[in-house]
Amino acid sequence: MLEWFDISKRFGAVTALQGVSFSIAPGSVGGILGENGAGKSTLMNILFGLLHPDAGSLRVDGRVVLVRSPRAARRLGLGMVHQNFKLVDTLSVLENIALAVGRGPGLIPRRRLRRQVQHWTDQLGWRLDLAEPVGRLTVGQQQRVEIIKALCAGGRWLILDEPTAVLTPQETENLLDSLRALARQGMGVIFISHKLAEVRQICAQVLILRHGRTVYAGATAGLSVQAMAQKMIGRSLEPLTRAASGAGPSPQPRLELRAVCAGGGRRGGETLQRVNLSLQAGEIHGIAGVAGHGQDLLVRCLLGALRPTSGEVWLDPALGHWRHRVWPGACIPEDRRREGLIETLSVQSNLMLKDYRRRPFSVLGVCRFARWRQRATELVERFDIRCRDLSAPVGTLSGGNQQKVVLARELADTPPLILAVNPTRGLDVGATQFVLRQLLAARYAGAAILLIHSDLDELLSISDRVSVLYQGRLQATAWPAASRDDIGRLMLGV
Amino acid sequence: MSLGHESLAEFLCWQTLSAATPLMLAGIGELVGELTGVIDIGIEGLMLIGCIVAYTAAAATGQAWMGLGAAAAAGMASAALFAGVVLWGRADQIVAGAALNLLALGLSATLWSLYQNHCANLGLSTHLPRGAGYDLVAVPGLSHLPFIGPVLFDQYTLFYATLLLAVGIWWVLRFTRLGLMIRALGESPETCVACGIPVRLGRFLAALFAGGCAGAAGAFLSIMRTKAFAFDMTGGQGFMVLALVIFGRWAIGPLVLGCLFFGALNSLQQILQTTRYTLADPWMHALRSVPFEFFQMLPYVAALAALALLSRRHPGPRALGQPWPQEVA
Amino acid sequence: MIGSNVERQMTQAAFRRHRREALLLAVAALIALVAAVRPARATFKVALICSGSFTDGGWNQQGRAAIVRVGRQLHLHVSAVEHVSPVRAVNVMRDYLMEHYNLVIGHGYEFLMPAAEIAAEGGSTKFAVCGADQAQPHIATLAFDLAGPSYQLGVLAALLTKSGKLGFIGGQAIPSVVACYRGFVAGARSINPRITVAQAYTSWDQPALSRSQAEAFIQQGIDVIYQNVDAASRGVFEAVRRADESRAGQQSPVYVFGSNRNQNNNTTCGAFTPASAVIHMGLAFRRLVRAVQRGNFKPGVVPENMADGVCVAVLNPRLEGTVITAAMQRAVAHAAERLRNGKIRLR
Amino acid sequence: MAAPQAWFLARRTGRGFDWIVTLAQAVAACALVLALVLTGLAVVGYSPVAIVTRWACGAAGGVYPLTSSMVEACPLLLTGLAAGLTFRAGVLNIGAQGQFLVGAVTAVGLTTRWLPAAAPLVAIPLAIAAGALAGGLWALLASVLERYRAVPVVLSTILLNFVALYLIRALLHGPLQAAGTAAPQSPLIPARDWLGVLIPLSSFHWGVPAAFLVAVGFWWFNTHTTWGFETFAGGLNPAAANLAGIPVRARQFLIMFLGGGCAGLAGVFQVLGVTHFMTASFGDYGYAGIAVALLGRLNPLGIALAAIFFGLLDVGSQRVQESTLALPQGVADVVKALVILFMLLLGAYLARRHLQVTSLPEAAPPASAGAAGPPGSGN
Repeated sequence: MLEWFDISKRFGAVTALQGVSFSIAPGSVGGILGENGAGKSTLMNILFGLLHPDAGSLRVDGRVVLVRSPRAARRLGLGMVHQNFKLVDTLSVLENIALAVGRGPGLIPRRRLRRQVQHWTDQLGWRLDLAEPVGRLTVGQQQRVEIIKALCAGGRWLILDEPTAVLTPQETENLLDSLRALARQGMGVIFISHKLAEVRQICAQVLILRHGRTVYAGATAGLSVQAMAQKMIGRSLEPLTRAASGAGPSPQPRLELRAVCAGGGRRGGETLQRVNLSLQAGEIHGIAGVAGHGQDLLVRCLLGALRPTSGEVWLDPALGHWRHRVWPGACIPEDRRREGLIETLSVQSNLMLKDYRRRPFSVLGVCRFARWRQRATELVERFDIRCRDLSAPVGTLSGGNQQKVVLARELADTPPLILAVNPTRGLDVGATQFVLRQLLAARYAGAAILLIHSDLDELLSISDRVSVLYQGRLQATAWPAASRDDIGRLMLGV
Repeated sequence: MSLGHESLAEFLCWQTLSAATPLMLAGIGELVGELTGVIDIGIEGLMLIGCIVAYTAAAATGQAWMGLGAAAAAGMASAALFAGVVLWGRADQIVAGAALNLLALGLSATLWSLYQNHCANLGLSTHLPRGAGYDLVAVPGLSHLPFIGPVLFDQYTLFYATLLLAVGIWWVLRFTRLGLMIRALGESPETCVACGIPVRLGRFLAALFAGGCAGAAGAFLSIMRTKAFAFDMTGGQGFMVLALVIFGRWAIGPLVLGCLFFGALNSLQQILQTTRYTLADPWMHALRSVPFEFFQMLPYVAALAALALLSRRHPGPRALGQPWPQEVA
Repeated sequence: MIGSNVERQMTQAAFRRHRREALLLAVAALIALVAAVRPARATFKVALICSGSFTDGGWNQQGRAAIVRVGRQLHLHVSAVEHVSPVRAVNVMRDYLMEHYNLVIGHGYEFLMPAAEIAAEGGSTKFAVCGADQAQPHIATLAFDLAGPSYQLGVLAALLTKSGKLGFIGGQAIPSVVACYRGFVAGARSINPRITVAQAYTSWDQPALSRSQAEAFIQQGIDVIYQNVDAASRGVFEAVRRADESRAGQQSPVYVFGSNRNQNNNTTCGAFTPASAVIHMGLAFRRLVRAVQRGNFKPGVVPENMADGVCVAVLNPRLEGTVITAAMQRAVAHAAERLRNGKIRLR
Repeated sequence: MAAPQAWFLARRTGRGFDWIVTLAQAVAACALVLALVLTGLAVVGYSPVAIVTRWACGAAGGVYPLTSSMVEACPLLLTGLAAGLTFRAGVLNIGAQGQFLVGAVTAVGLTTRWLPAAAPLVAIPLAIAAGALAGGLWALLASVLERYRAVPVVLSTILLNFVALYLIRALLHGPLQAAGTAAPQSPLIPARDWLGVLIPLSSFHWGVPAAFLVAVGFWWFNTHTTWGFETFAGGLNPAAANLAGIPVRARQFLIMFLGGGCAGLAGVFQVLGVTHFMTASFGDYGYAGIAVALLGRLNPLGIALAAIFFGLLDVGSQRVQESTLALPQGVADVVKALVILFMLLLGAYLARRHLQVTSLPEAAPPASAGAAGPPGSGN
């Protein structure tokens, strides 16, 4: 039995957790639900010994324990699968496992580890290439490495933090099956998520947190998804709908990819093979697919960072002519911290990162900061960006607000062409809704939007058309009416 | 022939190994430091401190090992100062490293002049006493092997130590969990925390190791190879070490090769400068009209050319130079 | 960076509060400092400016020791500065000019132009420069011409060598070093016109480089090395010592010559240092100071060579009779004789 | 090497230049270092009072010492700009020394060999432009090597420094050598081509104020022009800047050229304004410039202050040496290094204290979507 009682934690004036209790039995799956900032991660960090609670206690098998460090947590049999994987990209799978599992500085017991890993992968029916550097694995495979790591360390309680955020439906199914299998073998699994359906599907018990307080703790059985959502965000969620009216796609394409091939250099890796794609004004064209099947190349081709080996990118001449290395539209990049924003630069500068060279924000290469301020203030209001002031470094903002800064910069002037890559990654429900609504609004304003997204549900909910990218080929273009499972199958190439 | 070397090739190899020893030694230390995420551009200064401390300690005590030990200790102490400022004081590593260089330059010059004054006042010689420096050590048995013997097994003790260290560090990085820890520290400190590895302590120890190596490399220059100290006697070798670590793409094999390559280039230009007078070859004779500055330039130009031909982008350890824990801004 | 706003406000407040006190304190400190400067005394003041380090065991260290010694003998006020790059030399010389030094000696060829420039600004200060080979108006150029002694060393080297190959290592190709090389070659050729003299340049302060250069020489069969590299000379000595120890009498030994200072008694390989070309800087400085004091300072090139006894070849007395045979001594003495009475003209 | 662009600038990027704070830190650091060094010297047997008075008077006790210090600060400022501007753009240019030498030798070559007969009105501007251009092109060489041959700039600039050193030595020993001497030095530049001296009987040439104007110009460039904004953004995060349409590579080329030009200009000013000829050993202002840039926090105005500080220190220590105190010249370097170290520590300490004070309210999750997690929560 893994139990915790009345855990409280404060950071200065902020209460992160207040009297949270829960328990989980071996052989069962428990869920923890909550929005970003609800205290889930704080709770997990406390369990894992990275933080120490101000009050409350933890009991493992009836014994009160003090978890001082991750190492102590591991000794107690707590295995953690973090949302941001704790893996070293340059090390191989086996080395990563050895780093986490082993003790002392000595030789790596390769054979023993290999046997151990073999044992668990056999149990779960997985296949892992132990010599492959982790950085080359897909996200799903990396997650498996994380789980194996926890199991090899002798974990009896497996804690997974938002494990399905980056997985395809089929991968998610596989994971949930594996977790059930693990539970059947007597492991206790804690499943942290804000995806309500999954929690309902797999968890017998659930703990719902809001602003660090317990909202609900008990069985999932009697709880509907709507009830869960209401408890979690404190209000009911409006369903996201596409208005029936609106301009709708126009037949005239704005952008076309004609038999574009790219990638596949000396070192292999991803390729794009004869991709044909058209994008029309007033539509959202969704690209589904498991990460690593050519999305990256597609994005880089479009942005002009990569010259296609053959084929051409055609652009509506009205939007200006396609020059190498310049994407004429807006772009919401996948990794906003690395590509979307300059974290140490102020909110104002980040908001102006594209417009600064236009009149009236600069004249003959001289910046007019008064205009910048004016513009930034306006955007902050319009997009409801919460920041201390315009000169605060954008890195100090929360993830949702950071994404709003990107959106405000890219979407403010209703661009004719938008490329969005995983725009809701790492955001909670409310922020996700905001982003999707903004994309829809742009669509109604007549933008042509290419949405490359790994969350199939969200993709289907707002796209007009969906294509699937599998091993560098654009499989089929389906209408969202096509069943979710069909698209999922296409994503896996079956 | 005259030095006991049968051929020019043999001599070139011997001298390359000998002259590249300090580069390799300091390079290995710096490599380990950078793998854990600490970039110490003060390596030149650490070497210089090693030079002066080794010389004065050896001269004062008359014991060579005292000089070597003191140099390593002084290197470690200076590195500890640097690491303290950088790891716990969260100062910028490049700035702190540059300051360390300046500090070492000033401090070694000051110490040397104080030491000379001291000797002058007491009427002592500033020369290193006979037993206070290291000599070449021929490995019994092995040194008589043809070619390999005089090249590999007639070197300074620190050369053998460096060789062992290189192999040892390679082995550690490849086969032990310590190696994994070192690489993880520079690549992903978050992972280290999750694995219960103390990030700052790990980096501190690595920086100390780098300091010790650099100090010993300095000792090699002053009490082994030359038995002398001179103002700024490292002459930019520390900066070359930094360059070579990048050149070797943070791997020990290429690093050692790079050091040997650079050392060989220098030997080669000096041999060329000589043979243009001593060999009665028309080509060599023609070389006499080339100004000697171009020979001195040769290693650097050749290194640039090699880089231009061989270089491929390598990002290096991901957390290199970044403070830990990271601040929000 | 987050805190910079607060930080700025706090500091600004602190500044406002203590501004007046700080200002007063600063003014007081300035006054105290100015008052503390002592008035200059009316002794004869001489300055020596060096571009290298006083601890280089050669040119610069020797120059400073010489001027300090002369200063003590003649009761002068002596000032000596090291690490003055030629870029900064103008400033330093003007400092001395403004402090009414009687004599300023630039210790190196690179000070000739700056000295000429400052001397042209007027003032009673006399300027001299060592180691240059040109005349400049108002400047006494102490040439410190080692060509003669080097000629003698060349004679000795040609008699010592078994392989017929000699080597010369210099720190940089500057006049005083180039003169050494030329003299050395001329001397050696006077004995054996077909003799080979290799030359190479390394650096003044990198003994490791000099050592590897010397090793390259020895490997090529060169068995007499003449070096002029000051602080780096010990690298050459170390190479020679190692060569001779490994030869252990089985092969003919390798010899090395010293320069600038008498390096015959160096502890590294003194037994293989038959001779040095020595500059008695003290003599020249003393004569110069005397000239200025008596008012007969004359600008122009002062040869300062063998004839003046400033630049001489010194044989190692411990090796006389063994390594340096009587015939060699005679040949060296003969060369000196011919140099002195102008039978041989170098350059 | 992609890493430096991120790691190098990540921590020195406040909004604007909090100069009061920095100045206060500098003063505190200087006081601490002074106390430390003087104690050390007293222990070794020097008189601290005599040294301090001599030092201060020698560096700033009157018009002439002050002009000396400023003349000394001039090349430091320009080479500091060379390092600072490029660092700020994310390019680790260690090559100011080489660029400095190349600039100087170009000016010497022009004025003594290639257009000795030109009127000064032509020759001086031409020499300045050519020297700056040469420095800039020498710097661009490193950029080109990085762009087309993937040679990291840190590496190539280190190597190019050595190449430049031996190259100018070869030139001064060959085609540029003065007639009638064995010395590796150029002939004297004709007096009409010298930079005019503003204060009689000093070396205070008009290049000194010009250098400060250049610094102000670059400050304005950095803070008020779109190109300045672009280089800064590109230095902080090249990926994001590229995506936003900033031509990062082109700006890096530009700034490398400008930086190299500054270093070249330093060389030109030194030969035309101070030495009026060139020898094989021509100072190491390029290396010192790196320390100046770092102390000045990569801000042109900060670099100007740091250069003045270094100039005062150098000239002061020179004057201490000129007196009979016989203080080793190395002490000045020790003082500089310690000041930098102490400033680093003080800065880091202050930053951390205020981070603790101010970061918490920020983290308070308002009842909004996507509020930040508490610090350390790993979100």
